[in-house]
Formats: sequence, C-alpha cells, structure tokens
Amino acid sequence: MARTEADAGTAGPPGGGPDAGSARPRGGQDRSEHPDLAGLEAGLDALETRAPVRASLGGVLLNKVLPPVVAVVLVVGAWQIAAAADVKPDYMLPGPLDVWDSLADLWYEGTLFEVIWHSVSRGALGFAASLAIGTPLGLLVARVRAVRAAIGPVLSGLQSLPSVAWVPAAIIWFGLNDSTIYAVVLLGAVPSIANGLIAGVDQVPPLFLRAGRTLGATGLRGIRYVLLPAALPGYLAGLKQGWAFSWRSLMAAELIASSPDLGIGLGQLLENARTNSDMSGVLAAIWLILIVGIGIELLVFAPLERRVLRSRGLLAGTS
Amino acid sequence: MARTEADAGTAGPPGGGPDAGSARPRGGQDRSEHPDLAGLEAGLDALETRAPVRASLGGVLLNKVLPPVVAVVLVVGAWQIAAAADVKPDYMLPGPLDVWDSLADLWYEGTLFEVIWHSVSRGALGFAASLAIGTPLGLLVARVRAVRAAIGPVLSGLQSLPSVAWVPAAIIWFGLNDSTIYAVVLLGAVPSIANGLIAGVDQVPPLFLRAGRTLGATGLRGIRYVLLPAALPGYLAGLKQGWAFSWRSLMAAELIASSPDLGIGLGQLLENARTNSDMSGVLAAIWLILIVGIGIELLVFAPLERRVLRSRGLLAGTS
Amino acid sequence: GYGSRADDGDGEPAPVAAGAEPLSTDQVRLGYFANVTHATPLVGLEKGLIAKELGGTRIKRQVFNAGPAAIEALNAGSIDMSWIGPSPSINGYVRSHGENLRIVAGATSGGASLVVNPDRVRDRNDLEGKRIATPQLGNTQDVALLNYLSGHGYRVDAQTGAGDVKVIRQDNKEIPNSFRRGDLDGAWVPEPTAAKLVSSGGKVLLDERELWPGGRFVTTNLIVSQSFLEEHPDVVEAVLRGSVRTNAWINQHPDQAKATLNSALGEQTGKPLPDEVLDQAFAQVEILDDPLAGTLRDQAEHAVEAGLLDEADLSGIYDLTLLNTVLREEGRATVDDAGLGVG
Amino acid sequence: MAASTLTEVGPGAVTEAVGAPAVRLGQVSKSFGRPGAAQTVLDGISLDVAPGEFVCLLGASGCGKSTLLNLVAGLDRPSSGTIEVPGGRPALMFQEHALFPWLTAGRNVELALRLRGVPRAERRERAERLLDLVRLRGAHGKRVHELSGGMRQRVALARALAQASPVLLMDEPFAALDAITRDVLHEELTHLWSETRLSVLFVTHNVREAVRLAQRVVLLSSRPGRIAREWTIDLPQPRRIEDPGVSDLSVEITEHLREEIRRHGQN
Amino acid sequence: MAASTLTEVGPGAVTEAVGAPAVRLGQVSKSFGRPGAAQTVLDGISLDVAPGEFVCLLGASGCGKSTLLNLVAGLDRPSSGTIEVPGGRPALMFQEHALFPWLTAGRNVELALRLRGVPRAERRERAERLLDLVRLRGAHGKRVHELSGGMRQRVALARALAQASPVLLMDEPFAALDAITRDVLHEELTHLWSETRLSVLFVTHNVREAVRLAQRVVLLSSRPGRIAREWTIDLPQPRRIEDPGVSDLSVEITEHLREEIRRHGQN
Ligand SMILES: Nc1ncnc2c1ncn2[C@@H]1O[C@H](COP(=O)(O)OP(=O)(O)OP(=O)(O)O)[C@@H](O)[C@H]1O
Ligand SMILES: Nc1ncnc2c1ncn2[C@@H]1O[C@H](COP(=O)(O)OP(=O)(O)OP(=O)(O)O)[C@@H](O)[C@H]1O
Ligand SMILES: [Mg+2]
Ligand SMILES: [Mg+2]
Ligand SMILES: O=S(=O)([O-])[O-]
Repeated sequence: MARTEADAGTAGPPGGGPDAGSARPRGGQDRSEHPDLAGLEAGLDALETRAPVRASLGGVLLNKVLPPVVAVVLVVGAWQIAAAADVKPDYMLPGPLDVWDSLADLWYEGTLFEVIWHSVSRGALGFAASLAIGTPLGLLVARVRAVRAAIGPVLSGLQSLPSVAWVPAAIIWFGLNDSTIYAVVLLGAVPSIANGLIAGVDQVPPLFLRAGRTLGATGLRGIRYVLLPAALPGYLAGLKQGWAFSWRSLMAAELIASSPDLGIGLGQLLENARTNSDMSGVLAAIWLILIVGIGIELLVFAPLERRVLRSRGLLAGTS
Repeated sequence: MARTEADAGTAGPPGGGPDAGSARPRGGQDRSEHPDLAGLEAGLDALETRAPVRASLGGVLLNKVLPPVVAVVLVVGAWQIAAAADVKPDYMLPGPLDVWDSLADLWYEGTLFEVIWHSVSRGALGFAASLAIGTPLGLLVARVRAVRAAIGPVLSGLQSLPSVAWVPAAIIWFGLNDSTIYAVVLLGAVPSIANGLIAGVDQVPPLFLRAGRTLGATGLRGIRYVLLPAALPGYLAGLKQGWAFSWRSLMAAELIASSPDLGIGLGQLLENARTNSDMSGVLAAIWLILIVGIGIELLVFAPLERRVLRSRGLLAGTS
Repeated sequence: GYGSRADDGDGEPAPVAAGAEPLSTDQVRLGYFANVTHATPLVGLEKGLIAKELGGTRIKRQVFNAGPAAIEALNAGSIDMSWIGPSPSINGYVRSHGENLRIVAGATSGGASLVVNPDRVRDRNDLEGKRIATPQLGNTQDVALLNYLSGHGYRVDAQTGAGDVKVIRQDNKEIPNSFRRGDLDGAWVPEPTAAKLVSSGGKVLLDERELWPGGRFVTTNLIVSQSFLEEHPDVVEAVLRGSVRTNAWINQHPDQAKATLNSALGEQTGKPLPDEVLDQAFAQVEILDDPLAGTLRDQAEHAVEAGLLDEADLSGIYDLTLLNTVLREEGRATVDDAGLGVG
Repeated sequence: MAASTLTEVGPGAVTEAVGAPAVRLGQVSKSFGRPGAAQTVLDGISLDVAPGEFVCLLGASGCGKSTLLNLVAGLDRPSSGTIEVPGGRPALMFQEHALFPWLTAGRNVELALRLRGVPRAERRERAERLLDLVRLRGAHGKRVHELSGGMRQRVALARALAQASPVLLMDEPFAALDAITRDVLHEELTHLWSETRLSVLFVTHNVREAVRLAQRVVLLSSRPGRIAREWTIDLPQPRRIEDPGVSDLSVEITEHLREEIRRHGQN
Repeated sequence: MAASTLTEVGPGAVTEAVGAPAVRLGQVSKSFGRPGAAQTVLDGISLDVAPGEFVCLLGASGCGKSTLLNLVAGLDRPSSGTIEVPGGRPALMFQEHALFPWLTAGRNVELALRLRGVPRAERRERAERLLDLVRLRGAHGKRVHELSGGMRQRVALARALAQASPVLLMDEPFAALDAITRDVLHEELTHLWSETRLSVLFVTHNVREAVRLAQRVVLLSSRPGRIAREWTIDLPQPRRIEDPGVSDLSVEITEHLREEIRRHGQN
C-alpha cells in the first residue's frame, strides 16, 4: 500500500497517479469528443444486456404452489379412501381424519406450540453451536492440506453413523440434560456444515483468489473479502443440509429421554404415542416433525440461498 | 436417418455424401500437399497438449495415507492417556485397550465377521433396492416438470426425519421381518440417490443435449447415449451419499428388534452392549459401524467416482 | 485364533421332535424380551420345555427391546404370542378397541423397586425435589411411582413429570449410567435394572411388593393375537402347557433355572449378568401362572387417576379358559380373571 | 463495394441442379415468451443456401443468429414461415466443442455414425478416416480433456462430417480459440470445404473472419433480426485475413455493422 | 520490417526520467515441478518497460506468457533473476473478468480502493469517476451478471485503475470477447492509455491485436520461453486493425510466430 501511494506521489502531481484524481484527460480532451465510440459502446451495451425477467405471481402460484398442493391432496385422499375401506384395521392404519383429531387434541390441550417450540428452540440452538464449530473447522480443513488429509474422510464418515448410536455414549459423557442432546446434534450437523464450507471453498475459482491478491487482499483480508464471500453458495448449501441433519439428530436424541428440565419435544411426542400404541398419534408426530423440518428449511434456508444465488446471477431463469 | 442416407444417395456417387467415403480429395489433391498447414497444426497440437502427470506411489503414501494414520494414532494415544490417567471412571471412558479387548472377544468367539456380514449384506441389498427405486424416480422428477414441483421438496424433506421415527410405522405396515428393515433403509437412501441423479441431470450442460439431438439421439436414445452418461458424476456423488444414508438407516433399524433367525447385525451389537451397560462394547460397536461404513465408501464408491472423474478430466491435478 | 472361543452350540433349543406331527399350524411365532422378568420363555425355550408340547409345530423366536415394538409386531401379524408387561398389554388392547389381543396367562410377579442414592435420599419423606427415573411414560413402574407419589402428597404433572418430585423418563438401559453419574437420585425400575443400581451403590427404598395385597402384582403376562387364538387354540394350549410346566420346573429347580436363565441371556445379549445382579434380581421375581388379573385392573385404574389413560374398558382382555384347562389337567388350582374375561 | 455479383469460385463449385437450394428459409419469424408479452427475435427472414455454397451470417450479439441456426437444425420450430432442408437433418457445430467427455475422440465420432445407423463393423474404420481428414490420425483413443482447443474443434468437425449431411451449420465455431489456432483452422476449413461438396452456413461476429471464409456474407440487424444487407465475395480462395481485398471489404462491412449497433444506443 | 526504431508516439508520451524503467526483468527464469523433474517454462528473460510505454508480449499457447505476468504481478516468485517494479504492486487484468459476483460493479471498484487504504468517504465518488472513465456512468449499482461481456471488462479495467499503480498488466483481456466488442475496446484502451501515464504490458496470441495496440511487440518462443524477437511500431495512433501498415507488419510477425510453432511439430 504505502509503496503505491508513495509512488503515486513521485510519479505525478500530488494526489495523483493514474487514479481517477489525475485521470482527467490531458490536453483538455473530453470524453464527449468521442461521440462515435460512445455511441457504439452504448449500442453494444444496450444489445447485450437485458433486464432479468421475474416470474409473475400467478406463474409462481401455478408452477410452484399448485403441484405440491395437488400432490398432498392426492396422497391424503388416497390415504383416506384406504382407511375408509378398512384395508387394515383402524388401530394399524388410522385415516387422515384420525390423525387430524390427534393434532386437534394437542391444539385444544394447548401443548402443540409448546412442544414444537421446545424442539425448534433446541434445534436452533444446536444448529447455532454447530455453525460456530463447523465453520472454523471447515475453513481449517479446506485450507490446511495436512489437516484435510487427516480428518477430511472422517468428516464424511461421521455421517454414516446414525445419531441414535451416539446416544448411550453421549449420556455417559454429558449426563442427562440438554448437553447430551446438543452433543448428538453437533455430531450430526457439524460434519455437514464443515463439508459444505469445504465444498464451497473448493469451488472458488482460483482466479478470484489471484484477483484478490493483486488487489492487495492477502492473509486474513483475503479470507474476509474474497474467500468467504466466494464460498458462500456452497456454504449455504451445507447449512441447509446441516439443518436437516441437526433436526434429524435432535429428533433421534429426543427419543431417548424426557425430564421436566428437558421439556417435551416432538421426539418425545412420537415416543409417547408409540408407548401408548397410539398409531394416529405416531403419524401425527411424524407429520409434525416433517412439516416443521421442511418448513424451516423452506422458510429460512431456501430464501437465503435463493437470494444469494440470484444476486450472483446463478439462479436458472434469472439471467 | 433414412432421410439422410437417401439424400446421400441422390447427392453424389453411391455410398457417397460428404462422409469419409466420398471425402477423398477431388482433383487428385492429397493432404500431404499441405505440408505447411500440417506442420503448423502439428506444432500447435504439440504445444498445447501435455501428458497428465500421475502422482507417484511414494507421494500418495506420503500425502494421502500418512496424515490420517498420524491423526488416528494421535487420537488413540490421547485417548489411552486420558483413560490411563483416569480422567473419568472406567465405566464412562474405557480406554482403547478395553475397546480392543471387546473386539478381540468378538474375534475369538468367531462372531465378528458374521455380525459384520449380516449388516453389510443387508445394507448391500437395501442399497441395491434403493438404487432400483431411486434411479427411475430421480429421472422422472428431473425430467417431468409437474412431478418435480410436486415431489421435489418432499424428497429433500424426507432427509430431515430420523430413520428411527419410521420404525413404528414400518413395523405396522411391513411386519417384523427384513422388509421393515429394508423399508427404513429405502426411506433413508432413495431420496439421496434420487436427489443425486436430479442434481446430476440439472448439471448436464444443455449443450450436450442439443449436440445429441443434432446427432439424432432423441427420445430414449437421448437418455441412453447422452443424458445418463452426462449425469453420471452427480449420480455417483448421490450414490455415495445414498450409501451413507443406507448404512445409517440400517443401523437405526437394526436397533429395533432382533430375532435369532434374522441374525445379529452391528446395530444389535450396539444395542446389546447398551443393555449390558457395557461402555467398551458400545464404543467397539460404534467403531465397527464407522469403520465398515467408511471402509465401503472408500473401497467401493470413492474409486468408482475417481475413475469416472479422471476419465473426464474433472479431477483436480490430472489435467 | 478366530472363533477359538466359539460356542459349540450345546445351548441350542431342542429341535423339533423327529417325526412328530405338527398341530393345526406349522409354526408359532413367540415374542419375549431378554430380561429376568421373562424367565419363563427364556428358560422354557432354552430347555425345550415349550417345544416339547408343540410336537411338529416349530417355534420362531422374536426378541424385543421394549413393549411397544412387541405390540406393533403383534398388530402387524408378525408374531402370534408374546410375553409382555401389563401396561403395553392394556394400551394395545384399549387402542384397538379390544380387537387385537387377549391375555392368556401370567408369568411373573414382583421384581420392581424404588432404588435411591442413599447419600441423597434417606427415607420416604425425603423425596421432595428429587429426580426419580422411570423407564417410560405411562409404563407399569411409571404409573406405580405416580400413584405412590400422589398417595404421599406429592403433586406431579403426569405428562411432563414436573412437580414436587421430578419424574424422569429414561430408557432402562441408560438409567444405571445416569444413576452412577449422579444425574438421578433414584429410580423405580424393574429387574435386573434395580439390581444393577443396587450393585452400584443404590439402596432399595421400597420393594413394590409391599404395596400390593399378598405381595403380588403382575409384571409379565402372556398375550396372544385374537385371530390366532380363534384359529389355533390347540397351539395356544400347547404353549400354555409348556409355560405352566416351565414355571413348575423353575420353581422346583431354582438354581438350575437361574443358570439356564443366565446362559440364555448371555446368548441373547452377548453377555450374561454378573452373579450379584442375577442373584438379587432373581430373588425379587416370583414365577407363577396366575396373571393376577385384579392387579392389572388396579394398575389401569391408577393410570386413569394419573391422567395417563382415558377411562378404559378392559372387559374381555382375559381369556383364561385354556389356561384353566391346562391347570386342571396338571392338577393345579385354576385362576380368576377378576371379571375381565371374555363373554 | 468490393464485390457485387454471385460468382462461383474455387474448387468448391456447385455441382447440383441449380434450382434446388440446400437450405431454403421462407419468411421465417420466431418469437419467445408468453403470447401476451412475446419478444420477436427473428422477423421475416428469407434466405437460400445453394448446394456447395459457403454463406456467413453476421450480426451483433443477441441478434438471433443462434436462434436461426437452431431453427435450421430442427432444434426448435419457427413461429411462422417455412424451412426446407431437403438433405435431411443438418450437422451442427457449436462455439464450445460439445464433445462428450465420457467418450474418447474416436468414440465421439463413432457415436455419430452409430446414431446414423452405420453398422458396427464399419464404424471404427470410418471414424479413423474422418479423424485423418482433420489431421488427427492417432487421436482415436484420446480423451477429450487431453486435447487442445484446436484439436477439440477438429474432432467436433469430424463428428459433424460423420453425420453425412450435405449441410453443415457452424455457430461461431472458432470464437473461443486463440487467434493463431483460429487462423490455422480457417485454412483447414476452406481446404475441407473446397474438397467436399458441403453447403456451409457459418455464423460469426467477426467481420474479417466472415470475409476470409465466405462466398456470401449476410448481415443481420438486431431486434428483431432481419436481413440488413448482403455481400457476394469473389476474391479467390485461399485468402489470407490480412489480404488487402479482405481488409477493404471488412472495413466496409464493419461500418455497416457498427451503424446497426449504434442505432440501438440511441433509443 | 515496417518499423525499426523506438519512437515516442501519441499523447501518451513518456514523461518520467528516461533512466528509470517502470518494469525491469533481469535474466528471469522460472521452473515448475520437483527438483528432479523440473520443467523450465521461462529461461533468461530480460525486458524493460519504460514509463508510459505500451508493450505487447506475443507467443503461442503455453509459452509462459501468463507465468511471466504472474511473476511481474508478484503472484509467484522467479526461480532465478530479478524483477523490479518501482511503482509498487502492479494492477493486473485477466482474460476472464474476475469481477466478484457478490458485489455490484461499483463495489468491486470500491473494494480495490478500500484495500489500497482510501478512506470510506472518498470511495464512492472515486469509484463513480473511474466508472465514468470507462463510459459506465450509472452502472455503479449493477450486478456483474447483469453486465455484458464488454461492460464487465470495462469494469475490470476501472477496478485495475483504482489500484493507482503506474503499471498495468493485461493477460489477454479481450480474448473472450466477440470481435466487434474487441475492436471497440481496442479503441477504448488506446484512448485511455493515451490519456493516462500508464505503462502497459499486454499479453496476447493475436498478432493483429498486438500490432494494433503496441508501441513495441515482443515475440516469445516456446519451451522454454525466451525472447525470440522484438518489433518497434511507429504507426500513429489511433490505428485501425485493417490499416495496411498494421496488416503488413502482422503478416511479417505472423510468419515468425508460425515458424516458432512449426519448430515444435517436428520433434
Ligand atoms: N429460449 C429462449 N427464450 C427466450 N428468449 C430467447 C431464447 N433463446 C434466445 N432468446 C433471445 O433471443 C435473442 C437472440 O438470441 P441468440 O442466441 O439467437 O442471439 P445470437 O445472435 O446468437 O447472439 P450471440 O452472438 O451472443 O451468440 C436474445 O435476445 C435472446 O435473449
Ligand atoms: N503452477 C504450475 N505448475 C506446473 N506447470 C505450470 C504451472 N503454471 C504453468 N505451468 C506450465 O507452464 C507453461 C506455461 O504456462 P502459461 O500459462 O504461462 O502459458 P501461456 O503462455 O499463458 O499460455 P496461454 O496462451 O494458453 O494462456 C505451460 O506448459 C504450463 O503447463
Ligand atoms: Mg449465438
Ligand atoms: Mg495465459
Ligand atoms: O440416524 S438417525 O437416527 O438420525 O436416522
């Protein structure tokens, strides 16, 4: 930096150098003296750029919202018909209406939101912790060759271990409290998040890093201004998957234990329904777990990802 | 086809058309009459192509094998020291030697391979079934817009439900036999495999499809000769992840129930150790599950993927 | 070398008697748990006492880790009969509106205790604010604990376990570890978990037998799916005869039975129980044929009182005719269904 | 204007009956988008390519050149107008080589033969002859990624020739190559064209390239694409891109093209 | 030969002391690979670029042009020899625009200013002036993907100028553009260069482009890269690529370049 500024000082008038400050035409020429070139460039620019087309609201409703709604309606309809036709006895295959009743019970008992809130808040906290651990870990693995060779395979390997397998070990190590649950969630989500960041960093075109270095973004500034923003899309994809894993692991962990301190979450709801041999309760819990899990993915992560991708012109259909 | 051949018949001498058959120089000219151009092209080709460099065996050992070995040795060493120093009581943190003894017991009892084989064979069968279902499903979702809008989100959503949550429903619907285990495995692996194929198909450059169509690869031939081979890398990545999910779900499913007739798998091994409050048995089972899961990924899927990527010049360090 | 300590298979259940005619079906699928309270099937199958009664009909064994899975398997038609605790039986029966199962015999009584950490809980008036575990919301021990606590003036919310005493629902397998870690002040658990807690320093504060008239209450009974009972009463009767004879054998040869039991457990779970645990657990459990129907009704009432069960109609849950037939043949006293029998 | 009448030049002379063009476009129009908000990309294009003729289509970015080639190749349908290609599905070469990376160079060519129905026994030999034709003898077993940019485009050319179509459509095939390789491939293409009886419709931005290669240069206007002007070039082949004749005509055409472009800057 | 003596031309005259070159390479060599099996890419390159001079480096693919620019830019170190750039870290432009897609056009320029230490308050205004300089007034808030190829390279140029380095290195900056846009940017660059006091080291494959732009053309040989020959060009600026002077010198340089390339086909 200093060198450049110093040189700018010696090379021309103060504050100069070929920067905007001194780049005013010498000899009084003006840009407008080249109307020919200007017109040509304006024409080229006009021909080659076009405003991105945004899908209309009607189109979105028709193409994005309608099909899943139709699909759900079809599935629920077929299910109701099967249940009504008594393909299997009620207590084995409850119909959608029975499941609805179970949900309604929760609603009227006023526990529905509490249960969901317990799980979601835990999931969010566990996810935040995973983020705090997975991000530096991923950066370290991505950038330090030896670390990568050493623990890279372990990170993906961890994903082939079911969360429930960790439960006994976690209880022993962390005791019967939220730490156990968070430990299980971390073991599920950290590898996903780290792997996402690693993939994101790997996909950063080396050109960006070189461009950054010529601009003076080296060391930490290189990471802050170039590497991390460039790796963002892959990182977000990892976050999305990391959330799915957090949620999944959380549910597995919640099946183990309930205590007044822990509060009842969706996992315990499922387990309790199972203990009661209450199939419609089981199905209601499965639905809730699915809906909340997908819902958070769709409401939080998908828009975030879409926004980042769109702002970079990486979303099909916008450029 | 018929049109082209027919035209080739009318456009020139029999067997002709501008194909190699009739492309012999008219007027007796020969390619060797352009030594100038030939020499220039030979020079350009020589300058621009170079043989891919393959890493030496020593280099591979040094860069790929050494670091993980060092990492494992460090971890096990630290663990042994912690265990020997009695940081925590034995029942909470058995040392690596205790775990080793548990494994040795299995070895001497002659059940080790049987247990592994039970799980691996089940995993392989479940994976094969997932493959058979996930592949056409993925193709359908990738190519049919309405299907995609309808069940695309569900496919990724399913991954946020822990496998254990399916168990009660699966038992009720499929009975307590291997079908239940396979059902749980399928629910875990099919979405991954289908999503991998979808991602693979999405990443196929439209250029390949257009090139295929101009060559006459339309309809099923287009899928067979262009779409599927082009989507292979993404598909393989999906398979790798699908295996991780198969294995994970299988372990979760094996925790449910055992019958002497079905044989004991790694999941039951873990569950039994848990029943006996046998911490070193639990850790031994976790290690086995990890090692077998990662081992199959490394021995089966990684080489397959590497081979495909290398043959396409997509592997960093070969082109 | 590999397999040098392999089991040479002498503990295998006796195969089907050669040439014996099968009963009305070729195969009967029996479920049970690998647990001391399931001594009847473990010993009976290990010694071939049940198979003997079945002639050419083969037994397919199915081992469960917990009651709900067994009920699910019974509902799915994957097993025909199972030894199981009373509370899953009640839940299964009630949920199916009395359509899926019937209890046809008893197997064990007793074998559940409140074990506490003596450093933290000195006596029964010392439970205020303590953390007491049970294996599962609404299961036999959970109901017993809730009933006991409310009887002693402690108020507890049955669903969440919050209240004057904190009731923690935790898998049986994890309770000993949590207890050792100090996460729990006590636990109301069945054998052999109670024995394990005692062996790691716990003290039995209360043996559940003390709470029941005659010191007996149902811990394990034998259920059968209604359709199987209708179609193959001969098979059910044969199993019952095997069960009755097994129980008689166990009570006559307690030491031999204990050894057989432990080797069956070792085979099933990979490791036999330590002797001190086995001794203590086995001493707590009584093996009998009577399903103690009256205590099941009381347990259901307690569950309703605790708000864990809706007012339930249990009439028809028992069908003890076959058992009584067998008992009469054996020259033993018949048992009573406390008014909850069929018809 | 440097040249004004249609003259048959060089060894690539047209030998077919004069009345039957290899490609005939009659009042072709093409719009994209929903009926309400359609954008007209091509508007009333009429163009004949005679058998054996080499025509360059010149126009600014986005004027619809690729759209037009896609229509001729049958990859898309015109909104109105007629397209006749009596010789059957034309061969098409793209700016990117579009070789299939999962096949070797030779197999790429063989796939084209196979899809055309050539029996297995002949394929290998025919593929080698085609590779030979683009001076890539011995490259049969090479993977696409082992080839340089110029070699890839030559394999792509061999694959296009394997289709045995009398019409070859080329969509800026050399735009992504470096200037040296491009010059060499110009010579190669002129040479190949003069030896075969191919009709070529070649799309480019590059005025000098068009003048270097074509017998006829057709300038398209933008938004919507219409034929703005045509030039017939009677300079003898092989030409060099630096030839004064090429330079002069390039200056003239460039001026017209720039005029077209400038029009869009004003509104 | 069209031109033979170093002549200062146009308004971009060198104003600094004659003795101090803007870039000085002394016997620079560069090898890649392990010590045993090293591949020498550059071998003993000595080259001075005078302040305000426009030098084009010409060579076939893979002859080491980018390697050389990377060395001068400080992105890599020479195996032997010295490199002096008294003006500090030079600005560098690539063939691909290398703009950061997560920033708007203006923010890309501002980032360069920020990394150079320009205080926040001034950045916005300076960035707008720089964009103005490349005729992109009003593009400050545009996303990279909303810009055409030519606009992107102009923003990249503005970003490079924002570094306020007296030396600008350009690595085939226009190779990926279409011919029309390229011609226009040639004019733009000549214009900008003649207005600023920049020393430019410009790498290209394209002989005509080199002759169109440079005061001096340096031809590199391949494997290893050595300076094969130099030409000083005294044609007046602005030139046109079709000018007879440009064409003639291009023919001559092309012949030398092709000779270099042919050498490699033989062994
Ligand atoms: N499938 C499509 N849907 C909507 N618009 C399209 C489609 N294909 C092309 N266009 C539009 O048609 C116009 C012409 O596109 P085309 O690709 O034919 O131009 P081109 O002349 O080949 O440009 P270039 O020289 O950049 O290759 C552009 O405005 C483009 O946006
Ligand atoms: N990091 C590296 N490691 C090994 N070899 C390298 C490396 N970078 C470049 N090379 C080799 O150095 C030679 C010159 O490469 P360079 O990119 O400088 O050529 P170039 O003249 O810029 O080519 P082009 O015109 O294709 O851009 C090539 O043979 C290349 O393979
Ligand atoms: Mg195009
Ligand atoms: Mg280069
Ligand atoms: O492994 S799971 O339990 O999360 O499926």
